[in-house]
Amino acid sequence: MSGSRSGSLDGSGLSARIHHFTNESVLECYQCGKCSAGCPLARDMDFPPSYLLRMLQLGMPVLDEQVLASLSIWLCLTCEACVARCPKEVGLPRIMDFLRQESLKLGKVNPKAKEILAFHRSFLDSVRRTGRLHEVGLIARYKMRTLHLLQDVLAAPKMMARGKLRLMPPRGAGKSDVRKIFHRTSAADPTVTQPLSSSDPQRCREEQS
Amino acid sequence: MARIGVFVCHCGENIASTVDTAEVVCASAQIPGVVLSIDYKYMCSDPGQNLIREAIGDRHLTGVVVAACSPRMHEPTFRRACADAGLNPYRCEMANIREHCSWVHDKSSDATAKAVDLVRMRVEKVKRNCSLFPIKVPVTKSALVIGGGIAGIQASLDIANAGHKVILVERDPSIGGHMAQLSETFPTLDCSQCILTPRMVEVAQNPNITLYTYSEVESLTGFIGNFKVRIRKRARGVDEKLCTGCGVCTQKCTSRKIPSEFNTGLGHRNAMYVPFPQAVPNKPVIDRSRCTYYLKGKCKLCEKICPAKAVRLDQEDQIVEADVGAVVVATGYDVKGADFFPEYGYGKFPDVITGLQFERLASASGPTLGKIKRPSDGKTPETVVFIACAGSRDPAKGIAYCSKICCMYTAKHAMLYRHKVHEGKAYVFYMDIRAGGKMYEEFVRRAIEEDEVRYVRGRVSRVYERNGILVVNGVDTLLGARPLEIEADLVVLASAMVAQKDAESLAQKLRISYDRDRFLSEAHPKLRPVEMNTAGIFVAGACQAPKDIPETVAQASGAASKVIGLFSRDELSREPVVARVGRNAAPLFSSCMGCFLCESACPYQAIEREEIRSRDGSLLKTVARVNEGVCQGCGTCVALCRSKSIDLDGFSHEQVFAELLAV
Amino acid sequence: MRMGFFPGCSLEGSAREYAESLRAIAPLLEWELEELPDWNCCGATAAHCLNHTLGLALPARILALAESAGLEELLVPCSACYNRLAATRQELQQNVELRPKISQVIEMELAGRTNVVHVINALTRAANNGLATKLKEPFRHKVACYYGCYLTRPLSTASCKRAEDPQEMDDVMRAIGAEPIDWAFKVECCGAGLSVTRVDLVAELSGRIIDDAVQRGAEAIIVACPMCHSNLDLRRGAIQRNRRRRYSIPVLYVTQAVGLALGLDRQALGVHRHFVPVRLPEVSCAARAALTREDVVHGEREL
Amino acid sequence: MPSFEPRIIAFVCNWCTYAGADLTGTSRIKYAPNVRIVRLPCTGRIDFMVLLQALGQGADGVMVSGCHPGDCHYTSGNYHARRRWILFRRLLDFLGVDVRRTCFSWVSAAEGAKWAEVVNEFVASVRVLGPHDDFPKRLGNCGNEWLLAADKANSVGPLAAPAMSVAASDARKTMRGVHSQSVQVEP
Repeated sequence: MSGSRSGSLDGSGLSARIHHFTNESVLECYQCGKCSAGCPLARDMDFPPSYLLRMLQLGMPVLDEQVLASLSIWLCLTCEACVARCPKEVGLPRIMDFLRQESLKLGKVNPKAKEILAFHRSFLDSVRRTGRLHEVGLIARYKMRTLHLLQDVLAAPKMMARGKLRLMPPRGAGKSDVRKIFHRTSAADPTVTQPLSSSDPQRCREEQS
Repeated sequence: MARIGVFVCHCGENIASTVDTAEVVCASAQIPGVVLSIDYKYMCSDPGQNLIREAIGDRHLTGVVVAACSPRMHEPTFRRACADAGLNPYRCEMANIREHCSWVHDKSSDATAKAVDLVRMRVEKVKRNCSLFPIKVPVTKSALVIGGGIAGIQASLDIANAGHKVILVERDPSIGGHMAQLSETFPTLDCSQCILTPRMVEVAQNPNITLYTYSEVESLTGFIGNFKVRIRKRARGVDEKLCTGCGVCTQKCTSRKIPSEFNTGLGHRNAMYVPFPQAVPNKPVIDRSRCTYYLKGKCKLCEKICPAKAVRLDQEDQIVEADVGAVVVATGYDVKGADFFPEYGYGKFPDVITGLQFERLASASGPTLGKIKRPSDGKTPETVVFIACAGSRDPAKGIAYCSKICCMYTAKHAMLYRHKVHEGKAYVFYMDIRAGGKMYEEFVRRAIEEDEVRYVRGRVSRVYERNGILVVNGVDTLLGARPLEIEADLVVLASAMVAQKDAESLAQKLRISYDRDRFLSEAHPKLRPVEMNTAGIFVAGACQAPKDIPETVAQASGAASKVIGLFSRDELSREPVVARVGRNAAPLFSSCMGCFLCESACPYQAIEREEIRSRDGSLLKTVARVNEGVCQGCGTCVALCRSKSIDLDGFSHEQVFAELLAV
Repeated sequence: MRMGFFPGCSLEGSAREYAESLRAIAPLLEWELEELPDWNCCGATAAHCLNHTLGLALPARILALAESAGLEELLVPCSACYNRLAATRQELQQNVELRPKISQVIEMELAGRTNVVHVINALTRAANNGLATKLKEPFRHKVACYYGCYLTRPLSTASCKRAEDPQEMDDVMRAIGAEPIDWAFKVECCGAGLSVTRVDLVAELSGRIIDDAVQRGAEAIIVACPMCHSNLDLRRGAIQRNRRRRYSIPVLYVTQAVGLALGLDRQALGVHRHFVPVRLPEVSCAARAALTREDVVHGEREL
Repeated sequence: MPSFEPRIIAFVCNWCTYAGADLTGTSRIKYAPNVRIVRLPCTGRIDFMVLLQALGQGADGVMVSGCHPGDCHYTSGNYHARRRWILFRRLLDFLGVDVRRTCFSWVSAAEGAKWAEVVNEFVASVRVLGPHDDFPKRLGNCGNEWLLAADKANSVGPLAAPAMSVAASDARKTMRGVHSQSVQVEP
């Protein structure tokens, strides 16, 4: 898989791991900034996409740390606007995916990304339990995780009225299979889905120590 | 009987310290056919060479082997020495016992043994060398220049002024090329037409130059010094001799409002037109694809009103043939449109234009007479955004290479805009500024510091329209890649420089090679920058790679001087190392059975087809023949030939085998 | 024609009107929808964000199910689901080492025989085979077709080509008599995944979209993705607060628009479920101009 | 068998590898003295016959080396060589010759060190293979015939041996004929 792309990306640095797992070479980026220019969230990111790539290019441990602890990687919506317009076709979305997983594994998740991570986890919890997403369950779990108990409470009745809230979790979906899938895949890294109790970033850090 | 002399050189200590030269001398003396074998401290020195000269005289040598350094070093020296003494230089060979022996091995019997082997191989080869004589080919002292842009103009003038005939072929109705379209030129900002048009007139007036405009090269055959060219003179619809260029027809022409190529679609022309006022020749052409007469069969107004009665609606294409000794290819470049960039909205928004279009807007002779007005509503833009690298350095959508001139012309555009619209704001989005060249960097700095052009380092992601205003989504990577949104009235894309659409077909016509971007490739990227790998064909200007005007002109003069150098001799003499096809007595005539594998293999198209006919003229067989004027002596055909009918002088089968058997 | 049908989770909840309208128009378009038995969630953004393998395994199971059901095509209404399924299919096709690994995780074989088809593509097909002749009440309105990210990107798997200015949905709209406008935010992101977690950002991103559509005189925004819909419709309040402006422009699923044109009843199409009430002007002037005589005649014949 | 020293014949092109080998010399890089270089204008000039002859007369290894792809002085000779080489190895294999006795490499005029490397490695590997004796018996000595016929034609020195078909030797003779005619074009 690796080696097919340019750049001396051997070694243990973050960019090397990116190359190994995604086959994307950060060295191919020549910093034109087109991705940052087109990224819908660049304004709200701590490091806009091209800036992030630059940090990776230098391959300094300090910068790698900052990348993994950045909010950007969690804000990224994988809308793919960047790669669609990138003159060098650097696969940023794949890189972002990898960085998120890496940041999670190493317990570097940016505190500001707490909600986003919590949402992703609640989502997966819900899917693991019922095989399909149960929106009500998802929101409930999410609120538990983040304690944003009052968010959207006003929306709920409206949705109810429009028959958009489905209280009962879906039945009969291939629960067991999905459970197995979760089991096998998260065996690879246990940090992916966790019981409700844990509030995330801290927990990860503990796991590390 | 072969009488070979072997001359072993010590090269001071260089050889003698590792190789036992005395031993080599003795051993060589034993080789059958060797009548003389001596050594000397410095063979290449005068006394050394004299040894050889005398030996040739006294011992009637038929071949000489000098065991010394690399033939790449002193072969010419020793061959000259032999020639002086009346021995055909190609009967002298060198055994490389320095670079390939004494310098790479330690002093040992092995080294000496190797030296002896090398000598023996040479001796066996040289026994079979035969006298070769430089190949002489005549030279037609007339040059063909393809393309009438600044490169072609410069080359033609240089050659013509050196007193040689030139045929200049231009595809468009007028010479001048892209340079005629430009407004001012960087870094001096002198008006392009002011410096170009005098040259164009010179071309028209120079008695040595025959100018064919609205014409194309149909085919080119032959070889260096002896090309034959067929030129298609497309029907102008006008008798150039009679036409006075009064221009009545062009004004009265009824098929109007045709987007003008010269004004990059920003202006209009009629079907009967002269591309631009300073055109050379200043004679109109009829665009038959648009002319009412050719479309509907009636009108003929031009014919009626022409005071000189010069209009010829029934005129047909002519084929002109000519002999030329050299060819200069100066077909120039094409501008890559920007429509492959949907995110920049070129072609969708009228106010997103290419660099060349901006040149026309800025040009005093342009559709707006030099006033910067935007195409959509003719309003003077208050904010202009220039986007560099719009196509260049973009392997994904555009082209991978750098177009080289965009940095400079973008700076120039921004500068011109600021000069013409004082209160206007100019932004330039760039990735790098490549301003290598005399006064180039200074020029860019001037744009930034004095004309206050706002350079933003970053690429634009997209351009869209918000109630009538263009919104440019850019970024400033120097501000931590912060996105910028700029509202612009006009967006100028620094469009890339690409090879002409038909570059490939031309290259195939001329049998010259081109690279993956369809630019013509020179014979050597550093040492032979104006020669093509086909002898006698030279290249000038942007058809070889993106270039600015100074470089183009320099290369054009370079090509011209090469041509003049070629014409300075009445005949060419070439190394006689060429392939040739064996011929036999009837009824075989030749062992060649005409499979023409060689033809497909030859990189120089040196293989011709020769018909062997009986007395009554009936065709007996078609065999290959090597054109020794074209052959470069690589020998690929020799190795490929099934019947072993082709052999290579200087490296013939027998020579190679002899060498081999001597190991 | 027989088609496998993968609704996706949100069509069972917040986007049920999408499902309802799709099911409603299917018979009229001669689609036999065969819901995938025992389907599971595709994992959406969450899965591939947190765990690459999981992000592949979940869609892979769906594809495998479709395959074992012997389906040639799997119809997917949700753009996000489509994106995941198509992407997974491609990655498994390209990366040979991965395939055994995944099929071992999902305990099913996977050859990638089933094609993933987005509703838009199915509708474009219909539009090309005389959808126009089936119209009862041509949908004569100025509409802004909103494609968002997943219909047009990534380019390799996108269901709509011409990433910067896709036309598929516009063609469908033209086919039902609507007048799609040319606008600037067709393919800009609505904030998708952040719908719950960062309402502020969603309001900002979706705000730009709605604003441009309104500026250019659209009477309705047409979408083909539950996430886009909830961001433009459910989050309208937040958007209005963010931009300090009221927007009454309704957001319709493409299937609903088609349904209305086919003369189906609003209830059946779940139009009443939107947060922003769907009030469309009688027949927009622009469109009336476009209304030609034979259209009327043709309309009568239909009735 | 450490005592065994292989005899290796190298066919190199004049423009890259020969010059490269010169550079090895000028930069005084030492390498095994087992190689005898035959200089040709281009690797494109090398045909099977020559290589077979080399092996046929008992060379323990044969090397072919020329310009890197794209650098050929004659633009494409080395590509022809490469294509033919692939076939040639098949042929050798078919003839029962160990293809490890052959070596094809690109050595540019600037790669003096590389030439030394290539030679040393090849010599070492052939040394391991041991002497190459069975094949010559089987192939016989095709080259001789070429030569002798030709020599007969041109009455070049000794090396007496069986003559070959007259036709071919005629070919040579008449070839010379044409040859000398066409060269007498001095003013």
